[in-house]
Amino acid sequence: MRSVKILERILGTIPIMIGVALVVFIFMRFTPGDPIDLMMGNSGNVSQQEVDNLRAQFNLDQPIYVQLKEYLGNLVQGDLGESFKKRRPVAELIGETLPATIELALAACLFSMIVGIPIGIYSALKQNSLIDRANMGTAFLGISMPPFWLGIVLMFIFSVSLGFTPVKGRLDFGIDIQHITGLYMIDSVLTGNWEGFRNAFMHLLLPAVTLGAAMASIISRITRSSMLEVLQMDYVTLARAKGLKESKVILKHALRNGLIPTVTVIGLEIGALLGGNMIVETVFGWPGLGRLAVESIFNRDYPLVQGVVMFYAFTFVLANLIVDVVYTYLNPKLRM
Amino acid sequence: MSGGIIIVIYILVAVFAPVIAPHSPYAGDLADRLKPPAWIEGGQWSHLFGADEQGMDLLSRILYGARISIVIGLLATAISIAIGTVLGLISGYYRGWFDTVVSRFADLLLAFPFLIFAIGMMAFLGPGFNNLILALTFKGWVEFFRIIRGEVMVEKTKEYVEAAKALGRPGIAIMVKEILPNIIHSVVVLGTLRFGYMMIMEASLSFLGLGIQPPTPAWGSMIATGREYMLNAWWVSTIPGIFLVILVLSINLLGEGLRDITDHRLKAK
Amino acid sequence: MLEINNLTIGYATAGGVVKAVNEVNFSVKPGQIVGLVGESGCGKSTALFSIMGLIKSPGKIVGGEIIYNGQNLANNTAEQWRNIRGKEIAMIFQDPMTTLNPAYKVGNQIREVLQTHRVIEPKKKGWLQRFNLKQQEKERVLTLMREVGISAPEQRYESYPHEFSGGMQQRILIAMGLACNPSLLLADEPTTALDVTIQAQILDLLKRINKEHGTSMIIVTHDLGMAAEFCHEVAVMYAGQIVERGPTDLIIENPKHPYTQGLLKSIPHITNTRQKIEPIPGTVIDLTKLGNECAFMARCPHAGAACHKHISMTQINEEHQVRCALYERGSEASGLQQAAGHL
Amino acid sequence: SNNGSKSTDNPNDKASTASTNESASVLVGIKGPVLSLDPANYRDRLTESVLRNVFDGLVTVDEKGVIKPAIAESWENTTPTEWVFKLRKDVKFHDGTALKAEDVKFTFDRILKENGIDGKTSPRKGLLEGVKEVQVVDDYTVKFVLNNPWPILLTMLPLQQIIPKAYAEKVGDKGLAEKPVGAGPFKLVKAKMDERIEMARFDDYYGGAPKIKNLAFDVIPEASSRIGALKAGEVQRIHDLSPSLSKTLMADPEIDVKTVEGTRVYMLQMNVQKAPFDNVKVRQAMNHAVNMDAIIDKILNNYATRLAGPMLSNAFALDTSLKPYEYSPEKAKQLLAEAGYPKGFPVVIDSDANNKEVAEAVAAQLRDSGIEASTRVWDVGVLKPMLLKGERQMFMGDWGNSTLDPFDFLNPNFITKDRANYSQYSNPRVDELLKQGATEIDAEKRKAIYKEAQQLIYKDAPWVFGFSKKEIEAGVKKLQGWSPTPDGSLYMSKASVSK
Amino acid sequence: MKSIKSVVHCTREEVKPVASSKQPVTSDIGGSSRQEPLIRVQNVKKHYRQNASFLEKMLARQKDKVVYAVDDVSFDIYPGETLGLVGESGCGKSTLGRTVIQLHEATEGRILYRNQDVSKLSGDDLHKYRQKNQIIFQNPYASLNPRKTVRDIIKVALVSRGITKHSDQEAELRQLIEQVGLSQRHLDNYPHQFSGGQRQRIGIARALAMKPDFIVADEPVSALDVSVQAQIVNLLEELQEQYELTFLFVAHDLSVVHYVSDRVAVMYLGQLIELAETTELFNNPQHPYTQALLSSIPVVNKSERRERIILQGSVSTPLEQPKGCLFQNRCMHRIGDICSQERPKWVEHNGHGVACHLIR
Ligand SMILES: Nc1ncnc2c1ncn2[C@@H]1O[C@H](COP(=O)(O)OP(=O)(O)OP(=O)(O)O)[C@@H](O)[C@H]1O
Ligand SMILES: Nc1ncnc2c1ncn2[C@@H]1O[C@H](COP(=O)(O)OP(=O)(O)OP(=O)(O)O)[C@@H](O)[C@H]1O
Ligand SMILES: [Mg+2]
Ligand SMILES: [Mg+2]
Repeated sequence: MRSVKILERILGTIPIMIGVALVVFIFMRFTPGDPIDLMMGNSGNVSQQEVDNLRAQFNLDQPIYVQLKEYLGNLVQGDLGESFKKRRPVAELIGETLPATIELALAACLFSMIVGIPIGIYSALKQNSLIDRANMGTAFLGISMPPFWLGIVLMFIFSVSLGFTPVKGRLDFGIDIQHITGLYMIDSVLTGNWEGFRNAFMHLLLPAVTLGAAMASIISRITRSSMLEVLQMDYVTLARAKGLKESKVILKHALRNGLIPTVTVIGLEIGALLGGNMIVETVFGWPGLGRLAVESIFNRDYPLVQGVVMFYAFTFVLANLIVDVVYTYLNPKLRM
Repeated sequence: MSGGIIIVIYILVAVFAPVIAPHSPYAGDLADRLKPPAWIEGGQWSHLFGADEQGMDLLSRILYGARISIVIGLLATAISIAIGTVLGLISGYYRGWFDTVVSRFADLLLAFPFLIFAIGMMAFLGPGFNNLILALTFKGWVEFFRIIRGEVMVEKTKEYVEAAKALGRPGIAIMVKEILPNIIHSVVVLGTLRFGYMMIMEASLSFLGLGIQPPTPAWGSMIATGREYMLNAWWVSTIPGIFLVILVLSINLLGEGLRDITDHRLKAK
Repeated sequence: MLEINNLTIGYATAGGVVKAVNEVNFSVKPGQIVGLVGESGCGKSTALFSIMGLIKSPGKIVGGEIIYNGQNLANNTAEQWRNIRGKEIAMIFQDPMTTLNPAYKVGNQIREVLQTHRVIEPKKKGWLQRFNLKQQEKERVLTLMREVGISAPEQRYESYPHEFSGGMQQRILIAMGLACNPSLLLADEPTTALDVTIQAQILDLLKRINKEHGTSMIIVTHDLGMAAEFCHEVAVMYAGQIVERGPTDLIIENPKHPYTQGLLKSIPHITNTRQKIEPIPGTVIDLTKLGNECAFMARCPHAGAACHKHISMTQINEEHQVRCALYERGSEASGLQQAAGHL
Repeated sequence: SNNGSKSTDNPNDKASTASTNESASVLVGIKGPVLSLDPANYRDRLTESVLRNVFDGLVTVDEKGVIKPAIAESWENTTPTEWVFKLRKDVKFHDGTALKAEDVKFTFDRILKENGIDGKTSPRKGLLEGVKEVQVVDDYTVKFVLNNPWPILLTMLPLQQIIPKAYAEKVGDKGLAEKPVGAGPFKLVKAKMDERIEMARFDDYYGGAPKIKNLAFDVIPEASSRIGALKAGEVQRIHDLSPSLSKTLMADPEIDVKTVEGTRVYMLQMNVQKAPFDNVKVRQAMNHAVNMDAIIDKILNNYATRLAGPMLSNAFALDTSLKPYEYSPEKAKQLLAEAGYPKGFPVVIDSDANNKEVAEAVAAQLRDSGIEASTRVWDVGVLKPMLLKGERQMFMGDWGNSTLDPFDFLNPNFITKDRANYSQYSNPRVDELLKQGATEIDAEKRKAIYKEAQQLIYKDAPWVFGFSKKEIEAGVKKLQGWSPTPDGSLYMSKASVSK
Repeated sequence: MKSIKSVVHCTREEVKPVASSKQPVTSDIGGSSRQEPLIRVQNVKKHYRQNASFLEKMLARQKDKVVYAVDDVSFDIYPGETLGLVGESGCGKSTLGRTVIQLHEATEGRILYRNQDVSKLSGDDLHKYRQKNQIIFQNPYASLNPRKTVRDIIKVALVSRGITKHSDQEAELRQLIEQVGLSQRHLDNYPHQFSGGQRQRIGIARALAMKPDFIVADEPVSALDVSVQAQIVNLLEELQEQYELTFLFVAHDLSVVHYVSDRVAVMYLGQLIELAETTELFNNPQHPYTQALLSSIPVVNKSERRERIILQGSVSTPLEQPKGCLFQNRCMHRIGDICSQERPKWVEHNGHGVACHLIR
């Protein structure tokens, strides 16, 4: 029964994905700017003949509905097309940049949870204390800073001035990590490459903090308020009345329920995390999907834009699906 | 509530910018380019916060910038709230095909990352103030729609709504006069959060060259362009940054305060 | 076994300190069921929670003592409290729906009590022993569930609270309370959330437990009828104070305090000859506005000058006490006493 | 700090010590991704800058823009439509095979052939517009046959790199793009296009093995981050610096800032079809009203060269007799008054994000002359079509001319309705001249043709003539033997790292 | 209510009540039928349907969930009487009450108001019907809009009745608020400033403002303390006398129901299982469930105590529709297969109706 519900959810994403595909396609075609013209740049010797040839090559001379038909037809077969500018299959380009983006997003997510949840719990336990107020003040600070600004400030403090962390990239030159999942932190552990692990970790640190700062703030606030609510619940009092240690009361009985709203928020914020990372990627020279996305929009590289956005949408939908499953796990009432 | 006081100060500053500002925000003298703030060697008191890359007085631009930034935040949020509320009320109250259509559309929009969507919109519309607002609200309403719709569905089952129905009030009156006042506070709280977020979005779009047009002074674009001078003229980016952070911070604090007040009121007794 | 002397508990609020429990005295003897009756907000729950050491902040014990088996609970360390809670004194809450943790299986929630108090001691430590222990504990839980009248406990062990009806949930809570064979069971309106027929089942169950295990109980309720049928002794509370206290029959048949009298008169009786109910006028006093004088004065038909002072408990007879100026020895308000005579 | 380079291990060592570190690794910070590793399958300057370390062409161009021999040791223009190139005999590809005429022919055929690469036409075909075919004369001689006289063949040839025929046929187009083999100074080791391109010294390089062992290009899009990385010692060379930042970098004793004359012209284009710019006096007034020197001085920190007319200061056929319009607000006002705009007029200066700063400065100056100027920054994709349709007023733009030949600069910009003619300029005589210049091979005659065109354009003033920016690059002091080139190449074959 | 009625009880044959102008309920044998019922509930069903999705049907063989909240219920309500409605939580009392005043439509069946089918009403007619038929809710905290002052809350009713002139409104407001035992200064307060009992009074004032002749009181005193409960019950009683109101009084507290009702209906899982005159029902309950219910009431006086019947088994849900009697799994008087095979029919003797196989 539960699996049916999940299956239903999965199937329910299909119309959304189709909708996304259509919207992006049409949107891009009506966006001013000509991909060929942009591709040829502001210089050199390009004849009209050449431009026409290129246009024909990419099917851009066809009426829109023909293009759409072809696009959807290819899509159904799992073919995302080929980038105009990079002349490589979109799927391949996404596949190359994806691990970096996922690693960054996961790290940011992890960071925000590791920081946000304990702070939220602690603040709830010490409601209205000085520490609580300080925590919440800091939390607000986190969502009040434009990420690129935070990133540059952090970089100049920790990397350039103090030399704690590297400025850019995912790995130092000369350090190699065998490619298994593409997530360096995981690959290095799998291959026992501790030098690589350390190096990858140092590189990941600042971008993850920059990207996760806002989410950490949100998580700490949500956790705080839901913990405050849960701590008032009868079952928490009952847990105390059973003679349980306070730590167990909080961690086992309160937290399990208090985390439910947090999980929901994480699900929603993952979209923001994925969508916001292009800025952090640009600042920290992180070779991810976000940069690819922006580049492709600026270049009007239709197939690439379509592919990347479809992919974003897919990840978002997937993340929410996972959240739903976690949610049912946390909240047995939803299990039926 | 200190948030509220700061916001009032900001608004006053914005309104009286022409009176307070020592210089025109548009007049730059290249001789003053990247002049440091007064308290730093090489600075002078006529340019308290120094000057930007065009030699324009940073203080004056910050003062005028308050107008643009606040207006962007306010307008983008207000329009989002308005659309979200109207659609959310109708969807949540009547359900049916209208709800299905709007909800599906909302789901669709939700699947796009906000920034990517805004970039796409800006590419589609071209830059400019109006287009920026349009790009921000085109997706911004969805969140408000979702909470309003959810809350209407909860409130709808409450007895006071049934009582109103029993008194023969029409649907519109029930939505607007009975339900709305009871759910608007959560919108306001979310609204304050979004208010700040919208300004940060403008900054992020400026980072990519799609924000407010120069020489119009908006904080977001000031921070974004100023980052190029982070090494040799940190103030160009940092000082507007501090102003933006303080504003967003106080708006969030205000939101939190509002939440406390509204919660309190309902919980009393 | 439990003695409460002059217990006063205050909540610090914006409007001043609310004395939710005010100079409360009562005691519970082994095997006795004591009822705590009163209107909403009069401090019944607070009094009960103080026995468990579970008053929520901003609540604080301001004065008095709680003596359990000769030991003042107020001096307990956190460790000592934990040993008492659930093991010596157990508690059943008003609303079973919100009292069970929705996230865990009910069986495990009961077993947790056994685990915490190491009711079953493992002989050796080890993986197998621990597994064994778990099995033993599970057995005990199943026995408990059977005892409180849950059919097919093996299946129910694996269920989540929301899969249970209110009555069943309340039984689980009772099983949880009984897990360590406590000598005192506190029940905060244990049947308010339930239907009458189910309430009857639960009360029946509690009565049986009282008889079979000799468990003492304090039952908080606002239903005088329930107290009358169920309790050996009743304490009537009004605005944080116990206004009358004594054996149930005595109080029902011969109530002394005007509030108790009013309460009895506002309950409709199911008789063929119709008795008109007479409500007590007015509403319960706001506890923040509580002064030194009698809290019931404003609603009392006999209120007089004598009520404007601190009033202490008066012994009517050995078992029956009342807190009212009407009965105070040496009260100058003889007129009032006369009025009392009419009652 | 913890960079992979061994070069900075010992900072006490002065750069002056002649000894070099033969096993040094050098990282170069670049601003964008590399699009392709197949030298025939991209159209992107940055990609070319990087790939030229792996591949060599028949000829190359030096810092001053002079064509120099590379794989071809000499050449001859036998007839107006035929060029013969003699190849060096000691050139080896990275896979050890010798480079022969077959390879050259193969390389060019692949580009010239329709659908020649994996079913698609090479985007570099347009750069060989005049070439009809390439013939093998003998193992070390090739002949280029042109469609008609094409004077810029030599300047276009550095843009094409030679690949080994045998290898390419063996691994196919895909294989070549994944693991390319060239005849350049470095072998490609590994490439993540959006992240890092790694290369290693090619010991058999015909020009002498490079002095550094490993070379890598790291993608760092954000300018501040590139500088951060250089300062932190994570990279040894960076490019595309803004003038204001280079000043700060120059103060750093560990860092060298180097510049070279750029090949990009920056100008303000006015829409001559629309009022008020349909009046030549107004356009001239604009030229007087903008203080280009001040902009160059203040905003560009003098990292720019003022241009009197439309062309680069070192371009072929530059008319040196033209002098920049003098900065004179009075003259401007007078001309405006004559043109019927004594009170000025409102104007919006469009630009893309890159030229925003200059556009703003120009606007500020115009405001001083009573013209209500404001700026508007656009996404290029949106702006270009509007410009071409003549829907805008004034555009702060730029146009690259890395060949230094007027053909691929004046022609697209000034021929009526040509692809970069954003000012909608149309002068039949100029059209005629430019078309002639495109096919005239006599250098002197071409010079004369283009000079006349320049004078006409100067007088018509469809642009506010601007400047060319210097290319500014920076590197650590220890890194020697590198210099920025006008075409932006990131050559590292002569680079060395001192111990 | 009973104040009058009790007179009727004591002196059943002789006395016609003079205290009120209301039509006496002549409740001699079959007497109720002689009078025109104010409201007739005829075979009313209200089912809540939760459709299983296509996939659930296909893969999990799940069926549509139907909650039989009210299932085939018929009874009449006579003018001026109070019909008590009792039953377990979730048995459909509120649903029935709300269906009667058309807060939602019945799935099946008819509701006649003064012999007019109200389920077909719309527009003005529905509006008129609503005006005459009001409801008082159980939860005094949820039934008043927390964002409105008392004045605004009641004014809505007045406007709905067509009173728009300010002075008229004020006059009526004053009268109403005093009638329910509050004073004018309360008009400008918000609901959260009142106690539960006071709120319930406001709810009553709101209902009265419509000048109804029929009121569904859906557990109006369940949330209140005993002492306040008595105040509200007495208030309702006075108002009934004054305005000739007819009540459908839903409650789970049997002593209150006994006190206020002329007749009492007992529901079980959406069905009506017994209906009789109050004294008759309390003295002579026929249905085993009613018997158990009555025996379970805790009472103060020993004399009123009955032999307690403790039901076994647990309550089923209105989701299930077993064949046969709905009470079969808890019944202590099962008489055999018929209980699990056949739905008991409604049998009525002397105005005492029952649905049980024991009774024929
Ligand atoms: N956390 C608190 N802060 C302030 N006052 C409180 C708090 N908890 C309880 N009180 C006050 O203490 C008094 C007694 O509360 P308590 O819960 O003990 O009453 P009760 O008799 O159990 O009521 P009920 O029948 O409604 O459960 C009430 O007036 C209440 O307002
Ligand atoms: N809107 C609805 N959708 C689905 N089921 C409903 C809905 N409203 C009520 N029900 C179900 O119908 C049944 C009858 O509900 P109703 O509220 O009428 O019972 P009740 O007798 O008034 O109970 P209580 O004593 O708890 O107020 C319940 O099982 C309830 O869960
Ligand atoms: Mg309580
Ligand atoms: Mg109900």
